[in-house]
Amino acid sequence: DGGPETGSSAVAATGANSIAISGSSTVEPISARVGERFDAANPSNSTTVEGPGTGDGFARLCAGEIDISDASRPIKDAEAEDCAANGIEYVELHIATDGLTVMTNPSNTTVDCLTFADLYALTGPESEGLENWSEANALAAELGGFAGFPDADLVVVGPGEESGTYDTYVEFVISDIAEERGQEESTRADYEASANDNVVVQGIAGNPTSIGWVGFAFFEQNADVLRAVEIDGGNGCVLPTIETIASFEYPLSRPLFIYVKTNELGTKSALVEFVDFYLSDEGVEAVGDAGYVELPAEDLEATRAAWAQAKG
Amino acid sequence: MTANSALIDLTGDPRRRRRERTVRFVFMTAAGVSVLISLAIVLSLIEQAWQFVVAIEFDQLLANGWFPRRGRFEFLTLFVHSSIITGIAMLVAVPFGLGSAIYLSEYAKPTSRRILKPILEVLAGIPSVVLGFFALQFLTPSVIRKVFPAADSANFLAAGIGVGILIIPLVASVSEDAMRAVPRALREASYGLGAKQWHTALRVVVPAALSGIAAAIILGISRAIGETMVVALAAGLNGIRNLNPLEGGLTMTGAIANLSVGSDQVAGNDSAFQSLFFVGLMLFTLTLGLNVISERVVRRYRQRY
Amino acid sequence: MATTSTSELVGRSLRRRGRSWVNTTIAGAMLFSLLFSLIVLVVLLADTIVKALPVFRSRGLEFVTANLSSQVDSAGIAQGIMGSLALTFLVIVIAFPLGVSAAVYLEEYARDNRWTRMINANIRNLAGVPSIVYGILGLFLFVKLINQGLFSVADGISGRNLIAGGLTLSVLVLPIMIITTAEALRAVSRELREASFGVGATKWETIRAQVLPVALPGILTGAVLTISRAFGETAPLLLAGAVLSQYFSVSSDAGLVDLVSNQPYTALPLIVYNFARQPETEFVQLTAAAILVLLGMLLSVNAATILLRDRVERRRG
Amino acid sequence: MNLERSPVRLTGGQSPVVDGSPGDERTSVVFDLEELNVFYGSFRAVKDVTVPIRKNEITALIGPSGCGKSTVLRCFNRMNDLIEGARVEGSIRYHGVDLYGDDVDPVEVRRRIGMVFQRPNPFPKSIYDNIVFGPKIAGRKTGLDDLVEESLTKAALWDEVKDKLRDSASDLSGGQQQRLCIARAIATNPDVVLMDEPCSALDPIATLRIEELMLDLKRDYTIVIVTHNMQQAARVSDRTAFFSVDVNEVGQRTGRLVEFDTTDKLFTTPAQTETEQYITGRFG
Amino acid sequence: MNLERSPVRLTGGQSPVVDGSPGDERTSVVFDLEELNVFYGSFRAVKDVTVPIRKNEITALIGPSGCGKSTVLRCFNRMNDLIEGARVEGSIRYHGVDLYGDDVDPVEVRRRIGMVFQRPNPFPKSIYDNIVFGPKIAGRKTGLDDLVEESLTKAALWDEVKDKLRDSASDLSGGQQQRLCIARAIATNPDVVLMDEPCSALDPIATLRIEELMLDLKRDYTIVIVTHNMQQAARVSDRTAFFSVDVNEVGQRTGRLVEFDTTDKLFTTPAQTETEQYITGRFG
Ligand SMILES: Nc1ncnc2c1ncn2[C@@H]1O[C@H](COP(=O)(O)OP(=O)(O)OP(=O)(O)O)[C@@H](O)[C@H]1O
Ligand SMILES: Nc1ncnc2c1ncn2[C@@H]1O[C@H](COP(=O)(O)OP(=O)(O)OP(=O)(O)O)[C@@H](O)[C@H]1O
Ligand SMILES: [Mg+2]
Ligand SMILES: [Mg+2]
Repeated sequence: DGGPETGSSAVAATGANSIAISGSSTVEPISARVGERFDAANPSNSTTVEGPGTGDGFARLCAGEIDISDASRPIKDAEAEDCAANGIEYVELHIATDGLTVMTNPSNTTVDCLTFADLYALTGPESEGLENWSEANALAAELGGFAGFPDADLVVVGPGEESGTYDTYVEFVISDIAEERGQEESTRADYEASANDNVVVQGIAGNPTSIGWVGFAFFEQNADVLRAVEIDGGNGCVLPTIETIASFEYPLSRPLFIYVKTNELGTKSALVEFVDFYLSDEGVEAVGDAGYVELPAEDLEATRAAWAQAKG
Repeated sequence: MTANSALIDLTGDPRRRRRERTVRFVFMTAAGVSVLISLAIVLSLIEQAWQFVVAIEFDQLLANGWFPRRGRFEFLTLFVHSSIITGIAMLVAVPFGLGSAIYLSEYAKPTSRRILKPILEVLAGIPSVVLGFFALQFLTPSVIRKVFPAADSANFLAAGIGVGILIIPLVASVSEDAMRAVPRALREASYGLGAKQWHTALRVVVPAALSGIAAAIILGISRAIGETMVVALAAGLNGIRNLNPLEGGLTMTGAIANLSVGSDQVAGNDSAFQSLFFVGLMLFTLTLGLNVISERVVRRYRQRY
Repeated sequence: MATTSTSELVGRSLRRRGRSWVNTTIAGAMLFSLLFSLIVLVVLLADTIVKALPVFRSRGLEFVTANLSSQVDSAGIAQGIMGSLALTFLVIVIAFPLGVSAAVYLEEYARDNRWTRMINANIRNLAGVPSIVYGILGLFLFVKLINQGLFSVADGISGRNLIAGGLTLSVLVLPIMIITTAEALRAVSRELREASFGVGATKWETIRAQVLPVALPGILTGAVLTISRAFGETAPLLLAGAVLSQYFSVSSDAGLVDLVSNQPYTALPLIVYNFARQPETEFVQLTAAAILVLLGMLLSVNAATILLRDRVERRRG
Repeated sequence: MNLERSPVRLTGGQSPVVDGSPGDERTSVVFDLEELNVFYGSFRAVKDVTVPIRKNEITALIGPSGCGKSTVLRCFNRMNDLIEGARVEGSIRYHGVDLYGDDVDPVEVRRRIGMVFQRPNPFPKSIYDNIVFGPKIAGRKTGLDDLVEESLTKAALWDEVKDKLRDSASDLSGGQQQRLCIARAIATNPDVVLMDEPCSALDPIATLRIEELMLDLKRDYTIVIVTHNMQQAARVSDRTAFFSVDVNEVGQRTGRLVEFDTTDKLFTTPAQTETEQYITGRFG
Repeated sequence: MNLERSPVRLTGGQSPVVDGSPGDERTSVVFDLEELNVFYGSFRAVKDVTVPIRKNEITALIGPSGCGKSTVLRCFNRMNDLIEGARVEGSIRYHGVDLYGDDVDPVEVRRRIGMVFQRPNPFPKSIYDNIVFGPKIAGRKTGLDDLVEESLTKAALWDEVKDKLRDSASDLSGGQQQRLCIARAIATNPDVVLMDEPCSALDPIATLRIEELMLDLKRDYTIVIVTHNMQQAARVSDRTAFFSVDVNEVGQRTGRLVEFDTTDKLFTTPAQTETEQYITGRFG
């Protein structure tokens, strides 16, 4: 079991009035805001929100250490098996949508739209060691991308591997191509990684020929110093906007979840109240405040229904 | 007379004797705790590190770079990065630390010494996380970037200088002790031969205190390798081996800190976190070795004078 | 006569040939290397103050009393201050008695044999172990074991609590405490001890009534070191379960036991670290402000202990 | 007890001359050292000392530096127990009881056998606390004030300090401090007081006062004093033991008793040439 | 220069008797102390010393401990400059030049006036480096090997060490170390060598060798030696200055010159009873 040993591990799901949340740093801002507002109303409650990474969140959820796991990707089978093995039951609640935004420096005008092939050529496992955009042309062309990259320093910046954002990027952009080419399903190792999305933003803003990806929220907050790149997922180039993301028209749109442990719902009223609040209209505002895309009405209803059913 | 001997009872008060035994036992237990601690450290490290070693393939330790989540555990990279930072740190700490020591023990009059010594004591009291912030937010932007505009926001140079500043007081105080242990007679001999102050300081006292100074430097190295917060803040997280002081990289302590902040356990990838104990064990062995060596060296000059 | 000329010759040969510039430069260099530390201190402080100024201007001391928050402009460090004070208190009640007792045993009771020398060497080495390794120990020994209900006060108790942190820091500073105390005891004269034994005092009576009082100032000096070390430590707490996040809250109706054994906690240096990791300028300013508070508290803790020591010294005349 | 033992006179360069002198019968023996050997680790500091110490007398131990005077003295109240590796062979009987017997508590021994040291070593406390420390730990709770006055008076210090009993003892002059130490020693009501060069740190006037004091004290106490100063031994002591020292090839100094006799006899008609040379100052 | 100054004879208990003795004219005066007073802070360690030191002679300073012998000696090469608060009044002329004159560089003084200390203090370096240290810092670069041999030969040490010049000086015996220190002192080619109880740490054999050495050396050098050992002073010195010490009420010890004369005269027919008492060992 990796769980109980994890570094900032083991906020044991404890006394009736304390709620432990951990997981995706992408979702952390939402949960933090919700928690803050919930505690304001219930001072006797104790909430802890941490963002070590989606995987850590699931590990701890399945170790029974936390009540809610923030996730920027669905739970993996292996993780689900872990939970089952430990007798942990949970409900998956889709609470927001994020558009994983590929971006570059505003002064970089040569790139407007990229295919997955291009991104694979620039940031995939086979790109390890490339230091110039043009070096990626051959592979990009071979894979049927636009290619035609200029002769300029290539600086790749992105969230650390512990983040769900990274997983999503690999899953959406890299996996398929890597699979058929028999490559490791991961990005190149030699990119500037940071656990802190703002550092990523600064890395790109600070370098004219950089490329990188973050959650839409962080892009939006820094739209003035960044330039989003259109993505062609096969149906033409799409720019990430609230609309294109909400409608999943943007190829890198991804759902954000919270996974709530249901074992103690009967005994732990605070948790029930907390999630109720999370899904209430007041709670949902936090999504927008945190800069993410709120769910369309029908999706929100679906989520609330799922929660209602879980409460039984 | 013989009756007298019967009168004399020297057996004393049994209650007092019992109390003595109890107190002694309590203190002994307290002293024992320190031993328990060391055992606990060694055991916890070894136990967990072993789990790591058996869990991974050997060639993962030679894979390219330190990427726990990809099962790449090239310890060498961490070691190299730690060494670079330590090197830079010593380039700062040795000259300034030794200089301070020489000034305090050879030049400063008792009065000025009383005023100057506290400078080092205050510096020694600054928490390392503060110096980490200083390195990240002052040294890099306001000093290093001024000289080398190409320097990354996280780079070895800033971290190294930060660590160096941190250990100046250590190097200074240990080597000053060594110099003050040099008997006055040697200084008088030197002056008696018409030596100037700097002759005496640099050609008589420093050589005579050399082993103590060596000990100070070794201790400094050990402290530099073990320093965490400055590195975690100012040296960056890059797991690919990098030798350029203007770019950053993950060190041993940095890796531990990073893993503890967020290791991203994915089921079936436990060794990512276990590697923390492996690195910890390496760090512990390394610093312990250095400390033991410096102990030896110090004892040499202690018994000389 | 000849001698006069010798006198002149000698006079000339003894004449001072101007100040030796080598001597002066070297002296200057040494002095500078010492003053460098001072320069660093000044720059560090000035830079921090400048960066912190906006916070104090816009928020006054409000950010000292405010709790953590996901919004930069309302985030405060109150929880860190409380945590650090609590941890320091725990260190005082755990590490001091333990450290002093151990030192007393090693200096006063233990015979000078291989076993004793081994323990002493071991303690000196412990003092040199990197603090983050103590963090690993804390994680393994305290957090984990408490989680598994070893020291559990109540069921389902969390290992990430002040007790785990306090124990970790206590273990970390114990060697320092022992070493400084031992030095203080060693400085007490043999005559004093013999005087006490001479009037029929037992060992413990001698230590309690004669040796410890005389050694107290030295012991308190060790206390200063110990406290400031514990107060500024960050790395071990990263592993020993302190919360490192944008937001957490402590239940308003948590009792004392609950607070130390069951509520999440953090410490001021950790907040500094967490803020320092955030690149936005607001956080840079917040970090600087938090650092000023940290340094301020360190200073006052030291000052307090030093004053106490001087009081003791004066009382003993 | 061996009071009846007729005065032995041993002869021959190395063997000590121990003379019971006239009047043995008058006074009883308090300490009885027989074949005493003291070792520091493997090194023998003192060899085969046989001396009786008599009640209400002042016995002086004299001899060159390093001959083991202090070492012997520190056996009388088992002070040597405190020195690592110090070991005693032979017997010391105190009123017939073997001082080093298993059931003997050195703490109790030291309470009954007080000690005054070479350098005045008052506790860094008030004069009052210096005196009462011993009695208090011995369990005495009442009449402490009287005890303080009594002890200080006996030590001829009362008049000088009675108005500042609460002041720190460290502020007293060397001579006063030493008398305070004597007062402290007799406060536990011992029947023997050991003094190791009690005056060596004092000026002549202070020395004289202490010597007078000793002569007063011997009415109530038995006193053993180590001194470098032969005039002093001659002035105050009833009997004198003269130690000398043999140096072996590796330079280790082993002390031995040369002669023990009444002070008059030893200083006027010493039985040993070695003694005579020493007291006439021709060696050591 | 004051060679023409006729021998002064002062009389009266306290004032020193300085006798130029026959043969002044033969030898010239190297040092000329007049009314020398030395203070440590406010405390006067030595009072009104007036002594001439003559060329190629050995002058001995004797007297009880604390009478200021070392203090006076350390004035000859301004060693006292190194002690905080040490101050000199009166004049020391060296070949007629005021040693404490403003334009005199103490470093130069010490280069020409070597010193040997009470306890052997070789540098923890090789024998060779010990010798060449002085000359090197004086800027000498060539002929060092010859210099080493020459100095060691003069110091009667060459034969014993010529095969291990690179070994550490610390491995030598005490006597050898002290001779090494003498060699080191003469390696800078001084014309005076000061020695402060150079033999007090040595065994009789080593002492004898050093004394012989001094007698050799005085052909080339002027020697001033402090010693506790009167036999030594008598054996080696040509002239002797006897110091005594007055203790004031607060116990401060101020040394003064009692008598200065040729050694024979001072030891056979001292002018002062105080001197006689001291040399016959009846006080001090
Ligand atoms: N604690 C000790 N450990 C080892 N040897 C010791 C110790 N104390 C004394 N000695 C040795 O025992 C011998 C006798 O010492 P002691 O002090 O009894 O002589 P002493 O007659 O009192 O000398 P002094 O007149 O100078 O006090 C000396 O050779 C001394 O070196
Ligand atoms: N550095 C110093 N500071 C203060 N007082 C000193 C210092 N050195 C010596 N004295 C005092 O000056 C007086 C003379 O000391 P000095 O060492 O010259 O005497 P001495 O004749 O050499 O004695 P000894 O024969 O024991 O060496 C003594 O009273 C001593 O206490
Ligand atoms: Mg003695
Ligand atoms: Mg002297």
